[in-house]
Amino acid sequence: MLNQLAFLYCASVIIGTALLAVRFKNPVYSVLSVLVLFFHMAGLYLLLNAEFLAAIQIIVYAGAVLVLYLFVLFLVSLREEVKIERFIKSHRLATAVSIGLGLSLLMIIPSFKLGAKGEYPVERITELTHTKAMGFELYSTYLLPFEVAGLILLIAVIGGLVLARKEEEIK
Amino acid sequence: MQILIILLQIAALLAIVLLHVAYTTYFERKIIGHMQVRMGPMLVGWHGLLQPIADGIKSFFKEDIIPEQADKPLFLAAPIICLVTMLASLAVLPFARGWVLADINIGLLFLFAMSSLASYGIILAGWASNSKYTFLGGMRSMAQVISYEIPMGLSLVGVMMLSGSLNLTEIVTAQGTSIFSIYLFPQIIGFFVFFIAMLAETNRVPFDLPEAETELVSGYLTEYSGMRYAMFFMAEYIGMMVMASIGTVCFLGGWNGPFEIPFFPPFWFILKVYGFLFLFIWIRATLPRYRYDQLMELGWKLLIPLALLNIFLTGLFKVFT
Amino acid sequence: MESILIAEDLRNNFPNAIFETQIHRGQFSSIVAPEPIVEMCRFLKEDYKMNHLNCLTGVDNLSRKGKHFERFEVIYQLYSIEYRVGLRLKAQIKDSEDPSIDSITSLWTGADWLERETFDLLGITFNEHPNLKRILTPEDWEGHPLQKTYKLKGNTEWNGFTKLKEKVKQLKQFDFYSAQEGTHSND
Amino acid sequence: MTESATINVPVAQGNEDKYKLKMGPQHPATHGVLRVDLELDGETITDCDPKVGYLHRGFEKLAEHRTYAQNLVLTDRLDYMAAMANNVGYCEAVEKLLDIQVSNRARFLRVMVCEMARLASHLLWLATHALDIGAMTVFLYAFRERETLMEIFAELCGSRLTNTYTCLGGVRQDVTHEIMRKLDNFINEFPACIEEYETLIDTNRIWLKRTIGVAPVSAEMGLDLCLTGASLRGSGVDYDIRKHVPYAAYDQIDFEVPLGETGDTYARYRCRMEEMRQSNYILRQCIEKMPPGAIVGEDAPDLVMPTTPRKKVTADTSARQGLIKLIEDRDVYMEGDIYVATEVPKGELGFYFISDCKGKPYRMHIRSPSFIHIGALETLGKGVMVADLIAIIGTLDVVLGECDR
Repeated sequence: MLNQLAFLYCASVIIGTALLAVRFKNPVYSVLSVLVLFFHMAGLYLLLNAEFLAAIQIIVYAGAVLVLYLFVLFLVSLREEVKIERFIKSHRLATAVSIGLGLSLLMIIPSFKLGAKGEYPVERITELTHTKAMGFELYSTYLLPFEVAGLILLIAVIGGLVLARKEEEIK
Repeated sequence: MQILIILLQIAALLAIVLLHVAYTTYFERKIIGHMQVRMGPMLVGWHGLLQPIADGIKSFFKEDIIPEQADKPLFLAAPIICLVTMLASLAVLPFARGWVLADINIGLLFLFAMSSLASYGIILAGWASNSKYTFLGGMRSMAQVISYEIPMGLSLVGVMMLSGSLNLTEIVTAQGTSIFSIYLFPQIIGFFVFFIAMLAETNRVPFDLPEAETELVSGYLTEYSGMRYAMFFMAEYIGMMVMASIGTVCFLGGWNGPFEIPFFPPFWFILKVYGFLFLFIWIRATLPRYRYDQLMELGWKLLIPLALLNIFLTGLFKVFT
Repeated sequence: MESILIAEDLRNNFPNAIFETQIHRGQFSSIVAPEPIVEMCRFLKEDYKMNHLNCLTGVDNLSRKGKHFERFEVIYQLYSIEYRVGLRLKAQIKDSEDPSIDSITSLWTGADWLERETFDLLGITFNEHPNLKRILTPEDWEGHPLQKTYKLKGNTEWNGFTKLKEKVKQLKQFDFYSAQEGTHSND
Repeated sequence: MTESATINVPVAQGNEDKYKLKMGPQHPATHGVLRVDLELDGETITDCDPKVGYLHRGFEKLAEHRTYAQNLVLTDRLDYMAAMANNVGYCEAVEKLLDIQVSNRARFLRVMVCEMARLASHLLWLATHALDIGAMTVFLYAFRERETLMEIFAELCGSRLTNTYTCLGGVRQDVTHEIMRKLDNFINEFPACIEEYETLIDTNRIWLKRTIGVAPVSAEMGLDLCLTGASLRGSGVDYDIRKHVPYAAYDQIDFEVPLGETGDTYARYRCRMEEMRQSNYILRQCIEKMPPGAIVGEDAPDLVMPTTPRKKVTADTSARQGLIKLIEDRDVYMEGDIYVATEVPKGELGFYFISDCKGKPYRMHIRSPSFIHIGALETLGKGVMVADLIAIIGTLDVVLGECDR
């Protein structure tokens, strides 16, 4: 019961802050509502006994990624109002597309099945601790995808460096 | 009933920690005073012993000024964010065996999470005050946090690898009771990196750029006054204590000492934390301040490679033994 | 190397521009015309290594007794660190209404502020000065204080100060506490 | 239905391409009421525009309406960190203008107080410079030594900061054995104190990082900017007025002029530290060589301080009736002008006087080193970081009282 209440709270706050993040006119407020959103995401992970993920969610997303967003927001000088053309000109078409997307999302729901599954049911994770369980899986079963992901990120880092350097040289 | 006990424990911990914070400021002033051939506070109480309480009362009753141009909600929230995140990190600190409010499995990560959140308080304070000095201070703080969170985390990876756990109690247990088995010796590189990153995380000299008095007046704190200023102040000192506790737990063997102290098991833990705090204060009295670009250089070019090297060496050590 | 020889050489090189060479307590000064002042300074700087500009200032000769030439003078005190000799140039500016002289900022960057100060206090304009603005007095100050026509105690206060006094008077009548409560109740 | 909609983003006030920061006049590190208008690109300064005049008291105008003796007190208020040196500079200039002789003992006393003022000023410079860079402890250590000097000043002339110790033709009061004993103690201890400061900051990596290579000034550039004093000597230009045009008793005293090579902040710092050692050496010679005799010259046209209250002890009979009046009446005022410079701690303090046969100067111009050094900030401050600008203000050693006059 308590768990369900907590889930309900987290879920509603996530939806609410997500909407706020889009609606706020002040970009700093948007970023801050995303921060609250990440917090409740971490709460959801905790409900799922995924404490490692919860901590990483806060450290990486809240502590690093969002701070970087804020950094960029502060640095970019907004002298003129940002004018963006609407992606879809027709209002009706836009409504139709979003309703369609929403429906297709709802259609996925029945494929969720409740209950323990796979090698790591909740009992096992509590016994092993989530960090260990995840470490085992990552570094044995999913070693190759993990390494590939790491490589891709490295490429992104190097790419970023190269781009930043080039701009400096032009100056 | 259990909830009541936990609440009582929380209240007791908060009271003790806040009192400690107050007296850390007193000791800082006293120690720096004596290092600088002066007396420090002397007038309030015997040798100024009541000074922190007088300061507390004063800041509590001072007028709370909010600049007209400030972003009010964020301006009000910033010090609270700072203080709350710092207080929250107290929950997972093991002061002695069993003397911990929440013995969670990811204690170390929780501490990181909280310290990275505390930077939001500083950033928002800098932005919301809508003043040039605070903004520069906030920006400096942001860059500093991003750069120093990484070496700090990496420097502790070695400890995690050796102990095989993120639980702070288990890390202490893994180090054993002997003074020679603490992680300070196998993780000396890690400790070095951790110590420097720790100074930077807590915005202490020589990394006190966000509030560099002679450059940015008072950095992100410039527009704050009264209780809100005191909240930042408390957050900074609690941050110092939390960082000192992490250092004690991860490198100095936590509550273990040469012999057990009956009735008061956290004795050695507290002693080691005091040692760290003394180091903080000593460094403040000795060193000048880094420049912004030098700070970044130190973080990215020295500390991060060193921390990575430390992880590599620890891995080798683990593989071959 | 002695100052008198330098003064002589200066006279030989600029025969029409030197009116007189004076000596007082062992210090030589050449009274010169203002037009070739930059060339003269350059000549002294390059040929006699007078690379240190001790002092640059102006004088208003309006009520000066004794022998003097024109209303405004600009004084250049030059010094050669290598030869340890100094020479003073006193440029006489004829135009007493709108005195002006060429700027020597091309020779010494440090002359910038000295010329600004002379302009500020004496009203002598320096041609081709990069940033000739008031420096010691406020931007909206009236008159040039070191001119002899300017009284020691002026007739009126500076504009900014009177404005400030008025503002203080206004703010004194303003009741901050009730105003603050008022805004709170509006919230 | 609109073709396109705009999203309104709130624009912060005054948000421009360049971040403009008006540093001062109320700022902890601007050494008084200096204002520097900065244009920042991140932390790097793209444009630096120092604004002065907040402390402008019109000394030059005021001096035209007061007698030579009265103007002396104005000089205390120039560089209030080394008022003694200003007094000496003023008196030397007026004495040369009016051709007044100074006794040898007074000359030595002047050298003594000058060097004490230099030490006091350099100690304060070191204290604030170190504090600007973040080293807090040096500040208090330097003030400890400065306090001793201030106490000696107080004992010598009754005032710690605005001394007015010299007078035209000599000095106001003779030294006592007690003062000499205190000074002797001080100079015996002081070299160890300098070493103490050096161990605190000179061996410190952060200090070296913050000062070496910051704001380098070449010899040509230093002369171009009209820098003087240790700021110029740090670039290797051998220009010390004490050696070039010796005044007071500097021609009878042996000392060296420390020179730097690189001209950066560190070189200037080293120069001043060595200067303190030299000053200490000069003080020792002053104590050893102090000649006996009168402290005021025969024809000194000024007040002599009474040794006991209400009783005037005068130099000669002609000085008995109201001495300030005397200086107006004398017929020594020849027509002429003079520029006399002295080496004060900050650099070259020059007085340009025009006399027109009256007891008051027709024109007095003060060439103050701080004014020119702040002018140099405009050039030196471009392209450095905010933290460096603070270091540069510190290393130029400016005092706003002297700058604005």
